[in-house]
This record gives sequence, C-alpha cells and structure tokens, in this order.
Amino acid sequence: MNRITVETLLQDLASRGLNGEKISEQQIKVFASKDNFVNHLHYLQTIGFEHLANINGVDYIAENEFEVVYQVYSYEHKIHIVFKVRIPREKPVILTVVTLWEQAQFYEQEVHEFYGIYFEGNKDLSHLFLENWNDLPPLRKDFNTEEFSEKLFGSKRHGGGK
Amino acid sequence: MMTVFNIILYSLFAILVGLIFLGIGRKVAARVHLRYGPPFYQSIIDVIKLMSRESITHNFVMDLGMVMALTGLIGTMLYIPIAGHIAFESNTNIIVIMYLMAIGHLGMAMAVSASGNPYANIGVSRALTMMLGYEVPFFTVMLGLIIYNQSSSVMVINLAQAGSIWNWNIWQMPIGFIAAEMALQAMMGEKPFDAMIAPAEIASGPMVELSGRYLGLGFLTKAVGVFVETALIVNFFFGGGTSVITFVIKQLEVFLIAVIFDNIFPRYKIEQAVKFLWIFPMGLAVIQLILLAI
Amino acid sequence: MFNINSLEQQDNQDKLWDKVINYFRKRSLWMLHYCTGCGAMELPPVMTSRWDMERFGIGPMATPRQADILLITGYSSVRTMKRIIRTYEQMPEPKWVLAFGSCTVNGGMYWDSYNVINNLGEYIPVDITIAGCMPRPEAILDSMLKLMDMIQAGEAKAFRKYKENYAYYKANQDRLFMERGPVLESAALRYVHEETEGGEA
Amino acid sequence: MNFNSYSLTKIAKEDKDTTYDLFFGPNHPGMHGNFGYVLDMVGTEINSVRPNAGQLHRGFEKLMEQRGWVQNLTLVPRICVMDPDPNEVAYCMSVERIMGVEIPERAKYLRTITLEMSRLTAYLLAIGGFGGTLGHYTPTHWSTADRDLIMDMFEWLTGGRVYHIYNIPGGVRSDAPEGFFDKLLEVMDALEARLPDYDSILFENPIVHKRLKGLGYVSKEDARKTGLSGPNLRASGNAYDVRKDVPYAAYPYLDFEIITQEGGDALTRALQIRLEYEQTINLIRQAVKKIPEGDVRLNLGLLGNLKVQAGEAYEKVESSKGEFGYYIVSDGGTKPYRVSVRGPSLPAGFLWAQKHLPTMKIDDVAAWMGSLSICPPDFDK
Amino acid sequence: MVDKMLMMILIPLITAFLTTIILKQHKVVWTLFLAVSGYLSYTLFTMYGAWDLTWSIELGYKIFDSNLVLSLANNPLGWFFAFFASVTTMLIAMFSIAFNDDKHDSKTAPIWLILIFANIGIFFAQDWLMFFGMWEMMSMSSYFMIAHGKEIPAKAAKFYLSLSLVGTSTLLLGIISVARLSQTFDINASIDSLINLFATDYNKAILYIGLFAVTFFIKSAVFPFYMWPSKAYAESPDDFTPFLSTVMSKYGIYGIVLFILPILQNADIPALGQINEPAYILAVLGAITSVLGTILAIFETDMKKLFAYSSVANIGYIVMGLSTLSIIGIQGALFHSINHMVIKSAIFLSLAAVIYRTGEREMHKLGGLAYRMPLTFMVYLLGIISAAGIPPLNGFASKWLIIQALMSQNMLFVVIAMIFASTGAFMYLFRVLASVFLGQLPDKYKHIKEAPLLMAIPMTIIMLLMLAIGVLPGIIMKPVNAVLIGMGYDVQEASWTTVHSAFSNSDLNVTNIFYIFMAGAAIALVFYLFSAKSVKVTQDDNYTAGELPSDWGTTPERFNFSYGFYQPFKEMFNPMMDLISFDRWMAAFGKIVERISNGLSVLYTKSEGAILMLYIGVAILIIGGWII
Repeated sequence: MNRITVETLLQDLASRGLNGEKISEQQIKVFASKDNFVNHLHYLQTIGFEHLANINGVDYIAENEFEVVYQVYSYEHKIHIVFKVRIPREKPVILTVVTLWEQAQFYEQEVHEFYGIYFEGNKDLSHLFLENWNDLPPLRKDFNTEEFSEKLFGSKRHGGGK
Repeated sequence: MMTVFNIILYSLFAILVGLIFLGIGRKVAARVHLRYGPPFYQSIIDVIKLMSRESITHNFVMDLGMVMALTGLIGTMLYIPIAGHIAFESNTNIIVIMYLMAIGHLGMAMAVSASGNPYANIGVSRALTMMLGYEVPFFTVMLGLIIYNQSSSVMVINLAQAGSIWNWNIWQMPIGFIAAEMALQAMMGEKPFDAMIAPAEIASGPMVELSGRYLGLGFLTKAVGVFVETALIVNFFFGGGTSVITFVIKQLEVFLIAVIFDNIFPRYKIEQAVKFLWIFPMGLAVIQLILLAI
Repeated sequence: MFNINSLEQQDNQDKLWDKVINYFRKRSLWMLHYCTGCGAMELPPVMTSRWDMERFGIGPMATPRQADILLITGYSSVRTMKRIIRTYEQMPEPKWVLAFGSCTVNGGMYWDSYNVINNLGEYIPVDITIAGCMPRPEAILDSMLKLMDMIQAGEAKAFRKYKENYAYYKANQDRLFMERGPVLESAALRYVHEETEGGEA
Repeated sequence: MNFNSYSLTKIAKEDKDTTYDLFFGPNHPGMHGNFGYVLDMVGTEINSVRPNAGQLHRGFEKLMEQRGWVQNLTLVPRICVMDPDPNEVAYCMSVERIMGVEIPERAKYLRTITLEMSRLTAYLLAIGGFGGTLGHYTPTHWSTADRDLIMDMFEWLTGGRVYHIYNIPGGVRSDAPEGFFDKLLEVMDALEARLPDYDSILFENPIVHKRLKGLGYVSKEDARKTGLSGPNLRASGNAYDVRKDVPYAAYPYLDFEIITQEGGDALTRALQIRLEYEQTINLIRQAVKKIPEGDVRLNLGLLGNLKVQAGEAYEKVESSKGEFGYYIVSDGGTKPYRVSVRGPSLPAGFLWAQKHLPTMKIDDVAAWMGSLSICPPDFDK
Repeated sequence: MVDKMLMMILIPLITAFLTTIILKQHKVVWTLFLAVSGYLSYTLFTMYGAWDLTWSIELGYKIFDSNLVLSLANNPLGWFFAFFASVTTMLIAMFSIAFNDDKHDSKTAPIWLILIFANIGIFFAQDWLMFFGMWEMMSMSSYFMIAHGKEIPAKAAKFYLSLSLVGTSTLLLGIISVARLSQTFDINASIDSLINLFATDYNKAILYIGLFAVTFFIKSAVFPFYMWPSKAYAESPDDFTPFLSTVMSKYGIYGIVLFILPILQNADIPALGQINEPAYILAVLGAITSVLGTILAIFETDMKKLFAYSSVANIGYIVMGLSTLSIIGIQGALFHSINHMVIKSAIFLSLAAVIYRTGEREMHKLGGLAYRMPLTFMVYLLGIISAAGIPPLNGFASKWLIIQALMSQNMLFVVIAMIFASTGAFMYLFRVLASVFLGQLPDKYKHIKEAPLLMAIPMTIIMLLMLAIGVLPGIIMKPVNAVLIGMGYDVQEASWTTVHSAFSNSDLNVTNIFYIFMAGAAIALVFYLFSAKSVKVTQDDNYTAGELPSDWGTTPERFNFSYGFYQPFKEMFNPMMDLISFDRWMAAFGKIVERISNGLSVLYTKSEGAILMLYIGVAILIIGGWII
C-alpha cells in the first residue's frame, strides 16, 4: 500500500460522506454520525489504520451531547485520526467496536463507567475501577467532585483546596 | 546428667553458629550487591524480636508442626559429630540423619499447610518436589561414601580422612563432591533452587502465614538446618576438623560458597530445578559411583 | 518470659525488661510496603545500595503476618483503603504505620478527587507521616530512625489507639465501605438503558 | 485416568471443586504496582483471570478539568511514576499544538535530553524488575544504585528527583546549569561501562534464558492489532517508534535507527530493553553534542493565567513503556475542557492478561508482567 | 479336647454360617466377628513356641505313590504372619462394629469370616493341596468382599477375580509340575526337589519357580501386576480395605518367603556379582514396583487409590529386602511386612473414619478435617510418619534394615530406587494430610464430629502400637528371628532395642534415637513456651494480598489448593505416564485381543479387562498343560 497524505485521505473520506479537518501534517479529525460510524472505522481499518490507541468520551453539556472519540493511527501512512461521534445526552447509546478491535472492550468499559454511555453489543460493561459507586458517572460535567469529596472524605476539614 | 548438659550445650551452639552464619551470609550477599549490609548478629536480633512478638495461629496443628520442625533438626544435629565430639553416644548413621531431617520438613510442611493458604500449599508442594529432586543425588553420593568406607557411620567416614589433607574425600571423590555441592544448594534452599520460597511468585510460599514465634521457630529451624547441612559436607568431604574452631571455619566456607552461588543466579522453576538435579548432580553422582565400584 | 501484655501495663511493670525488648524490636524492623501510590518509587533507592536500610536491620517482607511496619506509600483510593485496612488488621502486634507523602495527610493534590481519601489517620492509626511529594530517600530513612527512637522510648503505640478507639475508626471505615446510596443528590438523574437491562440478558 | 490426553484446565470445567481462587495482588511482592489479578487456578495452572484494577484510580481526567493549564503540570507526571517526563512533554506538546506555537530549538534539545534520561531510569528499573521477578536480586540492587546517578542529574537540572515538572507549555522551565552537560556525559560513560556487568549477570545468564524463553509470545500481527506499543511492539518485529514516525522535540535532528527484533517472547523483550538502553545513551550523547545556544522558552505571558484558544489535538510521545498520548479539548478558557490520557499498558494489562495467563503457571505471572512492562497507574489514571 | 489347630480354622467357618442366619442384626454379627478374631489372636498368642502342634487328615486317595494328606502345622513363619494378621483383624473388627451401622452396613461379615478361615489355612498349610484349596477359597471370598453386592465395585472385583484366576491357574500348574517332580504334595519336599532340579535342568527349574512367582506376584501386586489394587482397594468396603491392604497383600510375600526364598538361597545358581540371577531379577522387579507405585500414588486424586499404590510401593520394599537373600534383608523385609500391616491399618482406618463422616473419597473435595477430627488426624499423622520411615516410629527400623542390606550387597541401583521411592513417599503421604486434614474446611463439613468411640479405640491402640514398635523393635524382631532360625539361618536372639547391620560400627540402637528425638522435642518446646503467646484467628483470615475473598465470591471450598498438588512434577512424567498408566495399558492390550477375537467383541466391551484376563487364564491352563 502506498503511503497516502493527509490531503488525499481527507478527500477519500469526503467522498464517503465523512467531514474532516486537518490538525497537522500527520493528524486529522473526522466527524461521523452514530448510525454508520462502525462501517467507516472498518473501512479505515482495511486501508491500514489498524492501531486503535484509545477511546474516550467528552461531555458537551451545553450542547446536550456526548462525544465518543476513537483515536486511530496507521503504521503505514503515519497519520493519526481523531474520529469523533456525537450521541444525544439523554439516550447515550452507541454501537460497540469490539468486533474490530479486541482491546476496545476495556476502553468501552471505561467510557461506560465514567460517562454512563452504553455500548450496544458489548457483553460486559461492569465497573473496572470504581467500587461501591452509586453516584453519577464521575466524568460527566454535572458531577461535582469537590462536593463529593467534601461530603465523603471531609476534604475541607483537612485543609484541602487552600 | 552430663548427657543432658551436653545436649543443651550442643543445641545452643548449633543455633548460635547457624544464626551467625545466616547473618554473615546476609553480609556477604550485601557486599555482592555493593551494599554495606546488616551486622553479622542481625539474625539473632531478628529471632529474639520474633519470639517477643504476638503471633497468629490458625489451629493447633500450626503449633505442633513448628515444634516438630525444630525438634527434627535439633535431633539431627545431636546425631552429627562435630569435630569428633558428639552430644549423645550413638553410631552417627547416615541414613538415620537423612530420615531425622525429614521430621523437620514434615513438621514445617504441616504447620504451614494448616493455615489453609493456597500460597503456602503451593510452596509446600514445591518444597516436597524439590526434596525428591535433591535427596536422590545427595543420597547417591552418600552411597558412594558408604561403599568406599564400608560403613554407614559418619564418625567412621570422618576418621578415615584423618591425617593428611590429601586424605580428604574431596580429593578421593571430587566428582561426588561437586554433585553433593549442587544438591546442598537445593537442600539449603538457595538460588537457583529456591522455588519453594519465591516471593515474587507465591509471596514467600511456606512462610506466608507464619508470624511471631512461628516464624522465629522457622528461623531457628533454618539456622540449625544450615548448621547440619554444612556439618554433613564438612564431615564427608573435608575430613571433619581437629578442633571445633577449624570445623566451624570449614562449615562457614561451605556455607559461603552456597551464598555466592545464591547471588549470581535467578531461580529455576520447580520442574526445571528437578530436571537439573536429576541430570547434573545425579549424573555426576552415578559416574562417581561407577568409578568407585570399578 | 516475653509477654505481649507487658506493653499494655508498662507503667507498673519492670522497665528494664521492656527496654531490652524494645531494643530488639527497633533493631529488627520488617516492613510490608503496600505500594498504594507513587510514593513507593523512592523505596527502592532506600532499600538498595545507595542508602541500604538493611544496615539498621530494616528489610522488606512479603506478607502482613511477618511485618512490623506497614508503609502506606502515597495516596490511597477508596478501593485501596479497604485493602489497607484488611492488611493492617492482619498484622500481629506490635505494629506501626508509616504514611508517605502529603496525600496521606490531607489528600495532597488529590484533595478534591472523588476516589482518594483525604486523611489516612481517620481510618487507621498512623505513627509517623513523612511530608513531601514525594519524600526523599533521606526523609524516609530519617523517619525510620525516628521510629526506632520512638520504639525505644516506648512512644510508638498507635496500634493500641486503634484498639481503644475502634468504634471511631470503624465508623469512618463504614462510611466508605458500607452499602450506601448516592452521596450527591443529582445521582437520581442517572440514565438507565432499557435494552441492555432487559433485552440482552 | 488418562494422563496426557486432556489438560487440567479441561478437567476443571467438569469438576468445580478442582479450581480455587488465588489473589495475585494488589499487595503481593510479585505485583508491579497497586494492581491485581484474581486468578482462577487449577493445580498451579491458571484457568481464567479477572483483572482487579482501580486501586490507583484518582480521577486524573476529572481533576485536570478543574485546574489551570499550568497547574495541571503537577498532576501530569504522576500518571507514570517510573517514566514521568514523557507525560509532561506530551501534555505540553498538545497544548502547544492547540495554541499553534513552535518552541525554541534549545528547548527541543533539552526536552529530548530529559526524555531520554527519564527513559534510562525506567529501563534501569526494568532491569531491576526482571531480576526481582526471577528472584535475582543482585541486578536489582546494582541497577537501582545506577539509576540514582541519573536521579542526581535530574535533581541538578530540575530540582526534583522523581517528578521534575521541567517541561512547560512553550519550552522548558530554565536552562541547564553550568557544567551539567559535561557531568551528564560522564554519567553516560559510567552507565555504559556497567552494561557488561548486566550482560553477564542477567542478559546472558542461562537460567534467565531458560525462564523467559517462549514466555508470553506475541505475534507480529497481534501486536499491531491489539494496540501494544513501545518495546513490546518492536520486540515482535514491528518497526514503530513515535520518535521516528511522528517526530517531535529534537528527534528529527538526531541519528538513530528503530531497533526491532523478531521473537516476541519475554526474552526478546528483555533483550530489547537492553538494546534500547544502549541506544538511549547514544541519543543523549548526540543531543548534548548538537545542542544549540538560544532561548529555552517562549514568552507566553503570565503562565498562571494562561488561556488557550478553542481547539483540540492528540499528541503522543514514545515512553519507555510505549506510546503516551494526550488528547486535549480546549474551549478557550483558563482550564482544559477535557484531557484524555492514553496509557501504553492497558492492552497488555487487560487484554493480553486474558490471552496469555490462562495457559501459564503461577511461576511466570510476575516475569510475564515485568516483560510486558505493565505499569498500572497509566490505565487506572 | 478338640485339636487346637482344627478349632482355630473351624471357629471362623462355623461363625460364618451362624452369622448368615442373623445377618440383619449387624451389631451382633460384627461383635461376633470381633469375638472370633479376638479368639484367634489369643489362641495364636498362646501357640508361640509350640512348633510341634499339627493337625492332619488322610484323604484316602493315592497319587504318585503317596497318600493324599491335608495337613496344618504350627510353624514360625506361618505363625508370624497369622498372628499379626489376626491382631490387625481384631483391631479392624472393633472398628467395623461402629462402621457398619444402619447406613453403612455392607453385610459382608460371613464372607469375611470365611476369608479369615482361608487366611489361617494358607499360613499353616503344610501341603500343596491344603495350600491350593485355601488359596482358592481366599481368592473367591475376597472377590465377594470387594464386590459386596454393588455395581461399580463389581466391575473392579471382576477384574480382580480374573487376575486371581490367572494366578490360581499358574499356581495349579506349578503345583502339578512340582508334585510330579517330587512325587508328593508336601511343600518342604518339593522345595528340596526343586533345589536338585536346579543342578540338572536350570531352565526348567526357573520355569517352575516362575509359575509360582506369577501367582505370588499377582496376589501381592508386584510389577507387572501392580495395577489391580487401585481398583479393588478403592471399591471395596471402607472397613475391609485395611484388611485387603494389610493382610491380603502379604500372601504373596508369605509365598515367596515360604517357597521361593529357600530355593534361591540353597540352589546352585550362577551368580551375578554377589547375588544370584533370579534374586537379582526379583530385586529389580521390587525396585520397579516401588518406584511405579510411588509415582502413581503421587498423582492420584482418590485417597483410597493413592494408598493402594502406596501399598504396592511398600510391597516393592519388602520384595527388595527379600531379594538380598541376606539375614539383614530378610529381617528387614519380614519386619516391614508387619510394620506395613500396622501402618496401613492406621492409615486406612483413619481414612475410613473420614469417609464414614463425610462420605467423600476425592481428596480435593475435603479439607480442614483436622480441626474437627483431631484424633483421626493424629492417627493419620503418626501413620504417615511411620510410613515415611521417620524415626522414632516403627516404619523406620525396617526400612533402615532393607537399605543397609541392599547396600551391603552392593545392589547400588536398587538402593537408589529405594531412596527415590521412600522420599517420594513423603510427597504422596503429605498430600493426603494437606488435602484431607489441613487446608480450608468446606462449609458443608463445618459440623462434622470426631469418629465414634468404637472407632477411636482401635485407632488409639494402633497409634500406641506404632510408637511401641518404633521404640522397641524387639517386639517384632524376636519373632522375626524365630522365623529366620526356623528357616535355618544362623541368627541370635534379637535384642529389644537394637537392630544390627552388615556394616562396621553401624548397629542401630532405635531406642536411643527415640531419646534423641525427645531431647530435641524438649529443646524445641522450651523455645516455643518461652515466646510470646499467640492469638487464634479464624480459618478464613488468610493472606490474600489484601483482598477480601468474599468480594470475589471466594468460599472456603474455592480457597483450597489440593487438586493437581504436584502438577509441575507430574508434567515431567507425562511421556512416561502413557506407558505405565493402567487404562492405557489395558486399552492397548484390549485392542490387540479385539483384533484376534473380533467375533466375541460384544463380550468384553463392557468389562474388557476382566474377560481378557479370563481368556489368558484359560489359555495358560491349556498351553501349560500341553507343555508339561
């Protein structure tokens, strides 16, 4: 496979209905809809983007949306793609990509734990990190960690935050 | 009355010498590590501290087992001639010594198994497997000595080497000596044959649930064990000793060889260790045996 | 001869004997280092050639049963705290706790985290806290020597505090570990995904 | 009973009483960091494994959203205590990318030098780790003492032994003190002179070879697909190194080749560390030789009030364990809107644990972990 | 007064018929059984020294110009085995009263009594007719004992029976051929004639001896017949297993001592080094038996099967001791026979008590019973200490004698095998201790009680017996030396405390070792008592790397390492296991026969081994009869 540049990649993706922006010579960001993003990721995988570095969520509370970001990289083309999918905040459900990348299992578990996003098709969404947790998923913007810490650990009492 | 006095004296001597050996061993190991190391009497302090601590028992078997362990080793020690002296008038039979030592192993294994911790049990299973690994070659070397001297008495073997330094069995049967040294390394549980302790694998194995007095008794057992094992090698291959002092110095040499090897090898897995013991020391011992038989 | 109770009735007991025993205790400190956080990083230099704490008879041990000192090396998350308490309670007496770093005093830089306890002393008794993030090897060694002095003087008795004030510690521990509802009220908003709850199971 | 035709793990599925649980960590001498595996065992063989993570979870990503851009620099290195500088650099690079600024050349070289020094400390710890997991404490003592030479250099350069916070958005905090580079070269010579010792006691030790050979094999394709990175990836024959592929700092100016090895087992990974150790010393020497004069930081105004315009970027750095990536979203305020950290250990710590461990014996777990350089804080966050 | 000898064999027989009438009254039946074995023990005790006691009956037929006579005679060798067998039986009988309660009654008392009748008959038989009849009786009745009317045991028993059939057929062939040679059925006469045969026709003599040897080897499970005990022992009634292991495994040994040993000793046989050829083969077979038994025992998971293999290994020691043909070796072997009786009855009885309380035989399903059944645990512990040959208990002196004898005969590789086996013994003996008595106590056994009093008494007696024999080996050594004198060896009266060795300065004062042990114990105890007190914690308060086991659903059952205890070790033996594993052996053998007799395959698909052996037995009879 020949090495492709950022520009040709963006054109290619545009022809498939994906909007993208260039961040740097080796990095682009791509916006996908939640309906067919798995197909796009699969396409990217077939053209050499085989390294899934991370999956993370972002809480755009003002727009009432979550964003799930897939960090994909190609060893051949040496291009990094920030692959962004938006989902509504009320019904945060998105398809899983475990079928494409095995390690996505754990990234998805993590995103589920910290944002409460459900991954359809992922069999195990149990908590990896938090034990005895009954509050909001902590990385949501409306979760106030300072107040939580004060209530559970008494952080102010011990002189925290001064 | 004299016998009772002798028994107490010999036991205390063995424990003291064993503990100081362990301390010196730690010091030497520290020097290999480019460290200063603890004082040579550190092990004595450790044991006294352990004895004075609260300890945790799971059931009566633990107490029984640890006492049995020390019993076995002290019993063995009383059976071994030290520079020709012996605490108790007996014939110092090698096979008795080997079997008496087994009480110690059995007691220790029982005590740690009683805690019910799987780590301890894995350690015990490894220790017993290792025992099968080293006893066979070690005994094969002993067999050579017995055939050579036509006696299974340590005292007789010891006396047969008296006189010149060239009478020592280390010159008579050097191959056997190397085999015995390898088996001794495993017997003392030094690397590369310390799979039964293996902190990084099974969290120190048998010792995992031992605390306070149990660990203290364990240390005493280890100390007497070191004394007994080095004393055996000295009696068998280094002609015993003319005085207690030369005897102890020879023992220290044997022990330090083990300590040095301990610090230049990582540990074998248990099956690798047993395979090694059954190929190299066993092979050498058998060669020695064949040479003697011819 | 050796009697653990002698520590508790020290005032009306023979002082000399305790002094002797305390000497042995301070000269042979075995530590269990619970690597709760990053503070553990400065322990290897202290244990190995450069600072060599084995000079003072201090050595690492594998399990709580064998150890005298519990080292809490750094911040402790809620999940770790549970394990620390179990480990601490498994240690035989006399036992001492050394807490490393600012995180164990007031949460340090994690004071407002939702998963890091703020003051270790609320949950288990701490003998010595070493300030700093992270404490330098010299500080660690110094704290060890300080602990030795305290043991010799018979002052290091935090483990008895734990026994005497068990109700206090237990209440604090339970606040973290007992089954509890949401800490913050907003948790009621949590979305429940019908399909995964019902359909696929 | 037929002895050979079926393995113990199969028996375990038929007879429930044969299995038992073994808790490997968190407070276990063989465990690297505060992490654990709950092993379902049959005999001494592992049947299945449940990772027990989260003991180190501090909510980094949440805390970073609540602190200023520069305040976050205190948190960032604490994600990986063994190799902290790549985190600082990756964070700074992400911020700089969003701001669209280019740092001075000298700062680039200083960053490279700190990165490589940090890598050396991590490799020395890894050598010690290999010794420790195999019960061989001599190299552990030696390498920890050797590591202190670099720690002292760090202390001289940055004022901190473990956490340096030397890299800041816009360059580095201050220039190197006088005489620093000469001393650094001396230290490099001393460390290089130690290599034969490590070779003879560890890397060429027959028992080490026996223990590590064939342990935890990762094939070339699997390593690429499952997100392994760093020495683990290169030891499986993949020529991927962020320093070469997506060059940053002063790496484009330095002369080095990506070291790859075929093999993919624990022994290869151990030797990979040994080879890269040499390469790192070489890189530091080159960087010291080539370092230009000039400023070491941009003037970005009062750093405490730093504002970063809206934007986002993912920047990655090659650390001793693999690829550290920082994805930062800024909404133009004085605090980041979102910081997401990509740690290198997750694929190994979770995925490969579930692939590798169920064929392994309890003997090998610690050595396996060490060989994949699993560092729990970077996935616990 | 009726003849003592006759009384002795008739009383069990009569009682056997008596008990069939009141079979349902299990208390009465088993008490009668105890009474009979008590009577036998007492009678035999009074018979010591009365070597002229005989009983015989002429049958009135004539073969080979001599009258057919059935005769019994008191002789040192027979008495030696018979007496200790009876004492063991008595102890087991006491245990059986408690064991065979409403739930567990195996209703086997009458057959067992017949077995005892055959037992006495075999040990005192003076002619081959008596010997063969009793042998057959023993084989049959033991078959019914093992089957005890249940289905799974019946399979094992069938296998045992077919193997026995092979044995009896070879025995019959041997008897016929020897009798033809000596023109009489008298055992002693046939020994003399065989010794003479060695001088004239060596090969034929070896063949005759071989025929007997096969029978004896099968009964005592010497290699290549080492595999049947694991099946038969495991499936037999739990209170009968001790008898099977202690008494019945000695028939072959008795046969060898009675018949083969005098021939090898006195015949003119080409020597191989210091020892003659057949004896060397015997030694090698013994060595293989003990090594194989040990290895198989190490890997077994069923505790009764494990000790079945352990018995096999012990028989190996005894055979090795006998094969030295030296005084020390035979002393050791005979001593070890009795020690094995005592040890194995201790072990099997304690295991029977465990099975009685828990109903479980698989070791990994048990655990922690020492805390609930301390006495049973102590019996088992002392049992394994002596079984491992550790002083100051009884197993040591006999093993020591055997090792000394082997060394003095320069049988170097056999000694190594012996050491391998006796060190390996630690592994399997300890494994049962760790798995059954130590470790975590499963929740379902939390309320288990100590064994009932009637079980506790015989176990305690055996425990004391082990200690007594261990400290004063003379208890057994005196009769042993009587046997040796009876066999024509030149030995002195045995001492109470000391056993002798062939080497210089190597006589062993066993009592002294006991003193040394006690001294060690005293010193250890001082250290123990002068240390700080301990605190008792519950069994589940264990080091778990800080985890709470309950968080992960770990119950005591799931926190107990006992399955695959020696797994890494076992993997070393995997290639070898294919060869020695019983099932593979059978399957391979069965396949060959399957090919030969394709048409009859239906018959042996169900219990192929049994039918197969039957074939072999018949074939031996046909072919043997044709040759001779």
